Amino acid sequence: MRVLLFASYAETLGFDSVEMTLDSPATVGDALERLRGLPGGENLPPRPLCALNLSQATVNDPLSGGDELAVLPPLAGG
Amino acid sequence: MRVLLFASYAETLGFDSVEMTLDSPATVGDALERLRGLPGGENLPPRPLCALNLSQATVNDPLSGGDELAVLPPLAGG
Amino acid sequence: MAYLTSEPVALGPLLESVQSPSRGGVACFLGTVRNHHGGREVLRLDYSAYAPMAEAELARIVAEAESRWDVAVAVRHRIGSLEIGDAAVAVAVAAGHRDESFVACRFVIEEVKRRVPIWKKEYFADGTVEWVGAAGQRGSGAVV
Amino acid sequence: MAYLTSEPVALGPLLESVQSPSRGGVACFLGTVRNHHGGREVLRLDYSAYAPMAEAELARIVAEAESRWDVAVAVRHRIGSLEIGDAAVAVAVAAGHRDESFVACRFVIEEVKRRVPIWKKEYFADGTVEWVGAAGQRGSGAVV
Repeated sequence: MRVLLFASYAETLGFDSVEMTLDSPATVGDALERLRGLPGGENLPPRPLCALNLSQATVNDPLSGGDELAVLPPLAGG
Repeated sequence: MRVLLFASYAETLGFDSVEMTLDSPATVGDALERLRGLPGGENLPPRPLCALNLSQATVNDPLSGGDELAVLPPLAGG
Repeated sequence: MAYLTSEPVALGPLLESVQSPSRGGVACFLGTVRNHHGGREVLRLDYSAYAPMAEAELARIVAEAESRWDVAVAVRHRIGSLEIGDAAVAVAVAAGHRDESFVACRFVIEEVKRRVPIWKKEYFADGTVEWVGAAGQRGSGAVV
Repeated sequence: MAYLTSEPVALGPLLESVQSPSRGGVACFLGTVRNHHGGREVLRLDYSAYAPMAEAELARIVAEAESRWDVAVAVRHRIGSLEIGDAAVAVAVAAGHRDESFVACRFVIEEVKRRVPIWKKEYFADGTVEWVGAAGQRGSGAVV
Protein backbone atom coordinates (compact mmCIF):
# COMPACT_ATOMS: atom_id res chain seq x y z
CA MET A 1 0.00 0.00 0.00
CA ARG A 2 0.99 3.61 -0.48
CA VAL A 3 1.06 6.23 2.27
CA LEU A 4 0.89 9.91 1.36
CA LEU A 5 1.88 12.83 3.59
CA PHE A 6 0.99 16.46 3.00
CA ALA A 7 1.98 19.97 4.02
CA SER A 8 3.49 20.14 7.54
CA TYR A 9 3.53 16.33 7.93
CA ALA A 10 5.49 15.88 4.71
CA GLU A 11 7.99 18.47 5.95
CA THR A 12 8.20 16.86 9.40
CA LEU A 13 8.94 13.36 8.07
CA GLY A 14 10.92 14.53 5.06
CA PHE A 15 8.92 12.70 2.39
CA ASP A 16 5.46 12.91 0.84
CA SER A 17 4.95 9.35 -0.37
CA VAL A 18 6.13 5.93 0.77
CA GLU A 19 5.35 2.33 -0.16
CA MET A 20 4.58 0.38 3.03
CA THR A 21 4.09 -3.32 3.62
CA LEU A 22 2.24 -4.36 6.78
CA ASP A 23 1.44 -7.80 8.15
CA SER A 24 -2.13 -8.60 7.33
CA PRO A 25 -4.65 -8.01 8.84
CA ALA A 26 -3.59 -4.39 9.24
CA THR A 27 -5.48 -1.20 10.06
CA VAL A 28 -4.99 2.52 9.53
CA GLY A 29 -3.74 2.60 13.12
CA ASP A 30 -0.99 0.10 12.29
CA ALA A 31 0.22 2.27 9.41
CA LEU A 32 0.27 5.32 11.67
CA GLU A 33 2.29 3.42 14.26
CA ARG A 34 4.84 2.52 11.60
CA LEU A 35 5.07 6.20 10.58
CA ARG A 36 5.62 7.22 14.17
CA GLY A 37 8.70 5.00 14.29
CA LEU A 38 10.35 6.96 11.47
CA PRO A 39 12.54 10.06 12.03
CA GLY A 40 10.18 13.00 12.70
CA GLY A 41 7.23 10.63 13.12
CA GLU A 42 7.08 11.39 16.83
CA ASN A 43 5.66 14.80 15.85
CA LEU A 44 2.48 13.32 14.38
CA PRO A 45 -0.53 14.00 16.62
CA PRO A 46 -2.19 11.07 18.44
CA ARG A 47 -5.12 10.94 16.03
CA PRO A 48 -4.28 12.61 12.74
CA LEU A 49 -6.99 13.00 10.14
CA CYS A 50 -6.68 10.16 7.63
CA ALA A 51 -8.18 9.36 4.25
CA LEU A 52 -8.32 5.90 2.72
CA ASN A 53 -8.82 5.83 -1.03
CA LEU A 54 -10.03 9.47 -1.05
CA SER A 55 -12.58 9.20 1.79
CA GLN A 56 -12.09 10.01 5.45
CA ALA A 57 -11.02 7.01 7.49
CA THR A 58 -10.67 6.01 11.14
CA VAL A 59 -7.78 4.24 12.85
CA ASN A 60 -9.74 0.98 12.93
CA ASP A 61 -10.40 0.79 9.18
CA PRO A 62 -8.72 -2.29 7.62
CA LEU A 63 -6.02 -1.89 4.97
CA SER A 64 -5.28 -4.02 1.94
CA GLY A 65 -2.57 -4.13 -0.69
CA GLY A 66 -3.68 -1.57 -3.24
CA ASP A 67 -4.87 1.02 -0.75
CA GLU A 68 -3.85 4.67 -0.73
CA LEU A 69 -3.69 6.02 2.80
CA ALA A 70 -3.27 9.78 3.20
CA VAL A 71 -2.34 11.41 6.52
CA LEU A 72 -3.76 14.92 6.56
CA PRO A 73 -2.67 17.91 8.64
CA PRO A 74 -5.45 20.20 9.93
CA LEU A 75 -7.34 21.37 6.86
CA ALA A 76 -6.97 25.02 5.93
CA GLY A 77 -8.83 25.52 2.67
CA GLY A 78 -10.75 28.63 1.81
CA MET B 1 -47.80 71.15 -1.06
CA ARG B 2 -47.16 68.57 -3.74
CA VAL B 3 -48.60 65.05 -3.74
CA LEU B 4 -46.92 62.35 -5.78
CA LEU B 5 -48.48 59.07 -6.85
CA PHE B 6 -46.61 56.05 -8.20
CA ALA B 7 -47.13 52.84 -10.13
CA SER B 8 -50.64 51.39 -9.68
CA TYR B 9 -51.88 54.42 -7.70
CA ALA B 10 -50.84 56.80 -10.48
CA GLU B 11 -52.69 54.62 -12.97
CA THR B 12 -55.77 54.39 -10.75
CA LEU B 13 -56.09 58.15 -10.26
CA GLY B 14 -54.79 59.06 -13.71
CA PHE B 15 -52.02 61.42 -12.60
CA ASP B 16 -48.67 61.16 -10.85
CA SER B 17 -48.32 64.61 -9.35
CA VAL B 18 -50.73 67.26 -8.06
CA GLU B 19 -50.42 70.55 -6.21
CA MET B 20 -52.78 70.48 -3.22
CA THR B 21 -53.83 73.21 -0.80
CA LEU B 22 -55.27 72.12 2.56
CA ASP B 23 -56.65 74.18 5.41
CA SER B 24 -54.03 74.40 8.10
CA PRO B 25 -53.41 72.58 10.37
CA ALA B 26 -53.47 69.58 8.06
CA THR B 27 -52.13 66.06 8.32
CA VAL B 28 -51.14 63.28 5.94
CA GLY B 29 -54.56 61.78 6.64
CA ASP B 30 -56.27 64.96 5.40
CA ALA B 31 -54.36 64.79 2.13
CA LEU B 32 -55.33 61.14 1.71
CA GLU B 33 -58.99 62.00 2.33
CA ARG B 34 -58.80 64.61 -0.41
CA LEU B 35 -57.28 62.06 -2.79
CA ARG B 36 -60.06 59.60 -1.99
CA GLY B 37 -62.59 62.15 -3.19
CA LEU B 38 -61.04 62.24 -6.66
CA PRO B 39 -62.09 59.89 -9.52
CA GLY B 40 -60.42 56.53 -8.84
CA GLY B 41 -59.45 57.62 -5.34
CA GLU B 42 -61.92 55.15 -3.83
CA ASN B 43 -59.47 52.43 -4.85
CA LEU B 44 -56.76 53.62 -2.47
CA PRO B 45 -56.36 51.26 0.50
CA PRO B 46 -57.40 52.46 3.98
CA ARG B 47 -53.83 53.02 5.11
CA PRO B 48 -51.49 53.37 2.14
CA LEU B 49 -47.76 53.65 2.73
CA CYS B 50 -46.78 57.33 2.67
CA ALA B 51 -43.55 59.27 2.59
CA LEU B 52 -43.17 62.88 3.61
CA ASN B 53 -40.08 64.63 2.26
CA LEU B 54 -38.41 61.29 1.42
CA SER B 55 -38.99 59.56 4.78
CA GLN B 56 -41.81 57.21 5.76
CA ALA B 57 -44.74 59.01 7.34
CA THR B 58 -47.91 58.19 9.28
CA VAL B 59 -51.41 59.58 8.77
CA ASN B 60 -51.05 61.83 11.80
CA ASP B 61 -47.91 63.62 10.62
CA PRO B 62 -48.54 67.36 10.11
CA LEU B 63 -48.18 68.94 6.67
CA SER B 64 -46.94 72.36 5.69
CA GLY B 65 -46.70 74.34 2.50
CA GLY B 66 -43.49 73.18 0.90
CA ASP B 67 -43.94 69.49 1.74
CA GLU B 68 -43.69 66.66 -0.74
CA LEU B 69 -46.08 63.84 0.14
CA ALA B 70 -45.72 60.58 -1.77
CA VAL B 71 -48.36 57.84 -1.67
CA LEU B 72 -46.65 54.53 -2.24
CA PRO B 73 -48.16 51.26 -3.50
CA PRO B 74 -46.82 48.06 -1.93
CA LEU B 75 -43.08 48.08 -2.51
CA ALA B 76 -41.72 45.54 -4.97
CA GLY B 77 -38.03 46.23 -5.36
CA GLY B 78 -35.46 43.51 -5.80
CA MET C 1 -25.95 58.92 -5.46
CA ALA C 2 -25.59 56.11 -7.92
CA TYR C 3 -27.59 53.41 -6.17
CA LEU C 4 -30.26 53.48 -8.88
CA THR C 5 -29.29 53.08 -12.48
CA SER C 6 -30.91 52.52 -15.84
CA GLU C 7 -27.76 50.77 -17.05
CA PRO C 8 -27.13 47.03 -16.70
CA VAL C 9 -26.13 45.95 -13.19
CA ALA C 10 -23.26 43.54 -12.58
CA LEU C 11 -21.32 42.30 -9.57
CA GLY C 12 -17.87 43.11 -10.95
CA PRO C 13 -17.79 46.85 -10.28
CA LEU C 14 -19.42 46.35 -6.87
CA LEU C 15 -16.81 43.78 -5.88
CA GLU C 16 -14.04 46.16 -6.87
CA SER C 17 -15.54 48.94 -4.80
CA VAL C 18 -15.71 46.90 -1.56
CA GLN C 19 -12.62 44.72 -1.69
CA SER C 20 -9.50 45.67 0.24
CA PRO C 21 -6.35 43.85 1.37
CA SER C 22 -7.64 43.60 4.94
CA ARG C 23 -11.04 42.13 4.04
CA GLY C 24 -10.82 38.45 3.14
CA GLY C 25 -14.46 37.61 2.48
CA VAL C 26 -17.00 39.07 0.08
CA ALA C 27 -20.61 37.86 0.09
CA CYS C 28 -22.73 38.92 -2.88
CA PHE C 29 -26.28 38.67 -4.08
CA LEU C 30 -27.59 39.12 -7.59
CA GLY C 31 -31.33 39.22 -8.23
CA THR C 32 -32.34 38.56 -11.83
CA VAL C 33 -35.66 38.61 -13.68
CA ARG C 34 -37.31 35.18 -13.66
CA ASN C 35 -39.38 33.78 -16.51
CA HIS C 36 -42.29 32.84 -14.27
CA HIS C 37 -44.41 34.19 -11.42
CA GLY C 38 -47.38 32.58 -9.73
CA GLY C 39 -47.33 29.76 -12.27
CA ARG C 40 -47.53 32.12 -15.26
CA GLU C 41 -44.89 32.83 -17.86
CA VAL C 42 -43.33 36.29 -17.59
CA LEU C 43 -41.91 38.03 -20.67
CA ARG C 44 -40.35 41.13 -19.13
CA LEU C 45 -40.59 43.60 -16.24
CA ASP C 46 -40.67 47.38 -15.99
CA TYR C 47 -39.12 48.78 -12.83
CA SER C 48 -39.96 52.27 -11.66
CA ALA C 49 -38.95 54.15 -8.52
CA TYR C 50 -39.59 57.20 -6.42
CA ALA C 51 -36.00 58.01 -7.25
CA PRO C 52 -34.97 60.61 -4.64
CA MET C 53 -36.45 58.54 -1.81
CA ALA C 54 -35.05 55.30 -3.20
CA GLU C 55 -31.59 56.85 -3.28
CA ALA C 56 -32.03 58.10 0.27
CA GLU C 57 -33.29 54.74 1.57
CA LEU C 58 -30.48 52.85 -0.15
CA ALA C 59 -27.94 55.23 1.38
CA ARG C 60 -29.52 54.69 4.81
CA ILE C 61 -29.42 50.90 4.40
CA VAL C 62 -25.73 51.00 3.45
CA ALA C 63 -24.95 53.26 6.40
CA GLU C 64 -26.88 51.03 8.80
CA ALA C 65 -25.08 47.90 7.61
CA GLU C 66 -21.69 49.59 7.83
CA SER C 67 -22.40 50.79 11.35
CA ARG C 68 -23.78 47.47 12.63
CA TRP C 69 -20.96 45.34 11.20
CA ASP C 70 -17.33 45.93 10.21
CA VAL C 71 -18.12 45.69 6.51
CA ALA C 72 -17.94 47.63 3.25
CA VAL C 73 -21.22 47.56 1.31
CA ALA C 74 -22.11 48.27 -2.30
CA VAL C 75 -25.60 48.01 -3.79
CA ARG C 76 -27.17 48.88 -7.14
CA HIS C 77 -30.78 48.62 -8.30
CA ARG C 78 -31.70 48.90 -11.94
CA ILE C 79 -34.84 50.65 -13.15
CA GLY C 80 -36.49 50.69 -16.57
CA SER C 81 -37.41 47.77 -18.80
CA LEU C 82 -35.70 44.48 -17.99
CA GLU C 83 -35.67 41.23 -19.93
CA ILE C 84 -35.64 37.72 -18.47
CA GLY C 85 -32.24 37.04 -16.93
CA ASP C 86 -31.32 40.69 -16.54
CA ALA C 87 -29.99 41.63 -13.12
CA ALA C 88 -32.33 43.93 -11.22
CA VAL C 89 -30.35 44.26 -8.01
CA ALA C 90 -26.78 43.54 -6.94
CA VAL C 91 -25.25 43.61 -3.46
CA ALA C 92 -21.62 43.06 -2.44
CA VAL C 93 -20.40 43.05 1.16
CA ALA C 94 -16.73 42.69 2.08
CA ALA C 95 -15.65 41.85 5.61
CA GLY C 96 -12.72 40.56 7.58
CA HIS C 97 -14.85 37.62 8.69
CA ARG C 98 -17.13 35.69 6.39
CA ASP C 99 -19.93 35.43 8.94
CA GLU C 100 -20.30 39.20 8.92
CA SER C 101 -20.22 39.35 5.15
CA PHE C 102 -23.11 36.88 4.88
CA VAL C 103 -25.21 38.43 7.64
CA ALA C 104 -24.77 41.97 6.33
CA CYS C 105 -25.42 40.94 2.70
CA ARG C 106 -28.66 39.27 3.74
CA PHE C 107 -29.63 42.33 5.78
CA VAL C 108 -29.10 44.63 2.81
CA ILE C 109 -31.20 42.65 0.33
CA GLU C 110 -34.01 42.18 2.88
CA GLU C 111 -34.08 45.90 3.65
CA VAL C 112 -33.99 46.80 -0.04
CA LYS C 113 -37.12 44.75 -0.56
CA ARG C 114 -38.79 46.07 2.60
CA ARG C 115 -38.00 49.78 2.44
CA VAL C 116 -36.98 51.05 -0.97
CA PRO C 117 -39.78 52.64 -3.06
CA ILE C 118 -39.46 50.61 -6.24
CA TRP C 119 -42.29 48.97 -8.18
CA LYS C 120 -42.42 46.51 -11.01
CA LYS C 121 -44.93 45.83 -13.72
CA GLU C 122 -45.02 42.31 -15.04
CA TYR C 123 -45.77 41.55 -18.68
CA PHE C 124 -47.11 38.01 -18.94
CA ALA C 125 -47.08 35.72 -21.96
CA ASP C 126 -50.89 35.61 -21.80
CA GLY C 127 -50.98 39.33 -22.59
CA THR C 128 -51.89 40.55 -19.11
CA VAL C 129 -49.91 43.29 -17.39
CA GLU C 130 -49.86 43.64 -13.60
CA TRP C 131 -48.20 45.76 -10.98
CA VAL C 132 -46.53 43.32 -8.59
CA GLY C 133 -48.15 43.53 -5.17
CA ALA C 134 -50.98 45.77 -6.32
CA ALA C 135 -53.72 43.13 -6.38
CA GLY C 136 -52.79 41.50 -3.10
CA GLN C 137 -50.11 39.38 -4.76
CA ARG C 138 -47.02 38.69 -2.78
CA GLY C 139 -44.19 40.86 -4.05
CA SER C 140 -42.07 38.70 -6.24
CA GLY C 141 -40.38 38.78 -9.62
CA ALA C 142 -36.67 39.21 -9.75
CA VAL C 143 -35.68 38.73 -6.15
CA VAL C 144 -37.78 35.99 -4.71
CA MET D 1 -13.12 17.73 -12.40
CA ALA D 2 -12.36 21.41 -12.49
CA TYR D 3 -13.02 22.36 -8.88
CA LEU D 4 -9.33 22.94 -8.21
CA THR D 5 -7.36 25.23 -10.44
CA SER D 6 -3.98 26.91 -10.53
CA GLU D 7 -5.47 29.73 -12.61
CA PRO D 8 -7.03 32.91 -11.14
CA VAL D 9 -10.51 32.37 -9.71
CA ALA D 10 -13.36 34.82 -10.41
CA LEU D 11 -17.09 34.89 -9.84
CA GLY D 12 -18.04 35.69 -13.44
CA PRO D 13 -17.68 32.23 -14.97
CA LEU D 14 -19.32 30.64 -11.92
CA LEU D 15 -22.31 32.98 -12.17
CA GLU D 16 -22.73 32.09 -15.81
CA SER D 17 -22.66 28.39 -15.06
CA VAL D 18 -25.43 28.52 -12.43
CA GLN D 19 -27.79 31.19 -13.76
CA SER D 20 -30.95 30.20 -15.60
CA PRO D 21 -34.20 31.97 -16.53
CA SER D 22 -36.10 30.16 -13.78
CA ARG D 23 -33.65 31.02 -10.98
CA GLY D 24 -34.00 34.62 -9.83
CA GLY D 25 -31.45 34.76 -7.03
CA VAL D 26 -27.73 34.07 -6.95
CA ALA D 27 -25.77 34.20 -3.71
CA CYS D 28 -21.99 34.21 -4.03
CA PHE D 29 -18.94 34.15 -1.85
CA LEU D 30 -15.40 35.13 -2.73
CA GLY D 31 -12.56 34.45 -0.30
CA THR D 32 -9.43 36.47 -0.92
CA VAL D 33 -5.98 36.52 0.64
CA ARG D 34 -5.76 39.00 3.51
CA ASN D 35 -2.70 41.04 4.37
CA HIS D 36 -2.77 40.04 8.04
CA HIS D 37 -3.24 37.04 10.30
CA GLY D 38 -3.01 36.90 14.06
CA GLY D 39 -1.84 40.50 14.17
CA ARG D 40 1.08 39.85 11.81
CA GLU D 41 1.53 41.15 8.27
CA VAL D 42 1.19 38.47 5.60
CA LEU D 43 3.01 38.80 2.27
CA ARG D 44 1.61 35.82 0.36
CA LEU D 45 0.21 32.29 0.72
CA ASP D 46 0.98 28.97 -0.92
CA TYR D 47 -2.00 26.65 -1.26
CA SER D 48 -1.51 22.93 -1.76
CA ALA D 49 -4.01 20.11 -1.91
CA TYR D 50 -4.43 16.37 -1.91
CA ALA D 51 -5.88 16.95 -5.35
CA PRO D 52 -7.84 13.76 -6.12
CA MET D 53 -9.51 13.80 -2.71
CA ALA D 54 -10.11 17.55 -2.85
CA GLU D 55 -11.86 17.11 -6.20
CA ALA D 56 -13.92 14.24 -4.80
CA GLU D 57 -14.90 16.16 -1.65
CA LEU D 58 -15.83 19.27 -3.63
CA ALA D 59 -17.99 17.15 -5.94
CA ARG D 60 -19.67 15.59 -2.89
CA ILE D 61 -20.33 19.01 -1.35
CA VAL D 62 -21.90 20.28 -4.58
CA ALA D 63 -24.04 17.14 -4.86
CA GLU D 64 -25.15 17.43 -1.22
CA ALA D 65 -26.15 21.07 -1.62
CA GLU D 66 -28.03 20.37 -4.85
CA SER D 67 -29.92 17.49 -3.25
CA ARG D 68 -30.81 19.36 -0.03
CA TRP D 69 -32.03 22.51 -1.80
CA ASP D 70 -33.40 23.36 -5.23
CA VAL D 71 -30.21 25.13 -6.27
CA ALA D 72 -27.44 25.10 -8.86
CA VAL D 73 -23.96 25.28 -7.30
CA ALA D 74 -20.55 26.19 -8.68
CA VAL D 75 -17.34 26.27 -6.67
CA ARG D 76 -13.65 26.75 -7.49
CA HIS D 77 -10.60 26.67 -5.24
CA ARG D 78 -7.25 27.94 -6.39
CA ILE D 79 -3.97 26.28 -5.47
CA GLY D 80 -0.40 27.47 -5.87
CA SER D 81 1.14 30.77 -4.86
CA LEU D 82 -1.32 33.58 -4.17
CA GLU D 83 -0.68 37.26 -3.54
CA ILE D 84 -2.63 39.56 -1.22
CA GLY D 85 -6.08 40.21 -2.68
CA ASP D 86 -6.05 37.15 -4.93
CA ALA D 87 -9.20 35.06 -4.74
CA ALA D 88 -8.60 31.64 -3.21
CA VAL D 89 -12.14 30.31 -3.34
CA ALA D 90 -15.33 31.29 -5.13
CA VAL D 91 -18.86 29.92 -4.65
CA ALA D 92 -22.01 30.77 -6.62
CA VAL D 93 -25.45 29.37 -5.82
CA ALA D 94 -28.53 30.12 -7.95
CA ALA D 95 -32.02 29.39 -6.69
CA GLY D 96 -35.63 30.27 -7.31
CA HIS D 97 -35.83 31.71 -3.81
CA ARG D 98 -33.16 33.89 -2.29
CA ASP D 99 -33.36 32.21 1.12
CA GLU D 100 -32.20 28.93 -0.42
CA SER D 101 -29.42 30.63 -2.32
CA PHE D 102 -28.01 32.17 0.87
CA VAL D 103 -28.37 29.03 2.98
CA ALA D 104 -26.82 26.77 0.36
CA CYS D 105 -23.97 29.21 -0.37
CA ARG D 106 -23.11 29.34 3.31
CA PHE D 107 -23.28 25.54 3.55
CA VAL D 108 -20.86 25.15 0.65
CA ILE D 109 -18.19 27.49 1.99
CA GLU D 110 -18.43 26.01 5.50
CA GLU D 111 -18.08 22.47 4.14
CA VAL D 112 -15.18 23.50 1.91
CA LYS D 113 -13.32 24.72 4.98
CA ARG D 114 -14.30 21.70 7.06
CA ARG D 115 -13.80 18.80 4.64
CA VAL D 116 -11.59 19.61 1.65
CA PRO D 117 -7.92 18.59 1.99
CA ILE D 118 -6.23 21.89 1.22
CA TRP D 119 -3.44 23.51 3.18
CA LYS D 120 -1.84 26.89 3.15
CA LYS D 121 1.58 28.16 4.05
CA GLU D 122 1.79 31.75 5.17
CA TYR D 123 4.78 33.94 4.39
CA PHE D 124 4.96 36.73 6.95
CA ALA D 125 6.62 40.11 6.61
CA ASP D 126 8.88 39.21 9.56
CA GLY D 127 10.41 36.42 7.47
CA THR D 128 8.71 33.50 9.20
CA VAL D 129 6.84 30.85 7.24
CA GLU D 130 4.07 28.76 8.81
CA TRP D 131 1.57 26.13 7.80
CA VAL D 132 -1.82 27.44 8.85
CA GLY D 133 -3.32 25.23 11.54
CA ALA D 134 -0.13 23.24 12.05
CA ALA D 135 0.94 24.82 15.33
CA GLY D 136 -2.48 24.86 16.94
CA GLN D 137 -3.42 28.08 15.18
CA ARG D 138 -6.97 28.50 14.11
CA GLY D 139 -7.25 27.97 10.38
CA SER D 140 -7.46 31.38 8.83
CA GLY D 141 -6.01 33.33 5.94
CA ALA D 142 -8.15 33.86 2.90
CA VAL D 143 -11.55 32.79 4.11
CA VAL D 144 -11.95 33.95 7.62
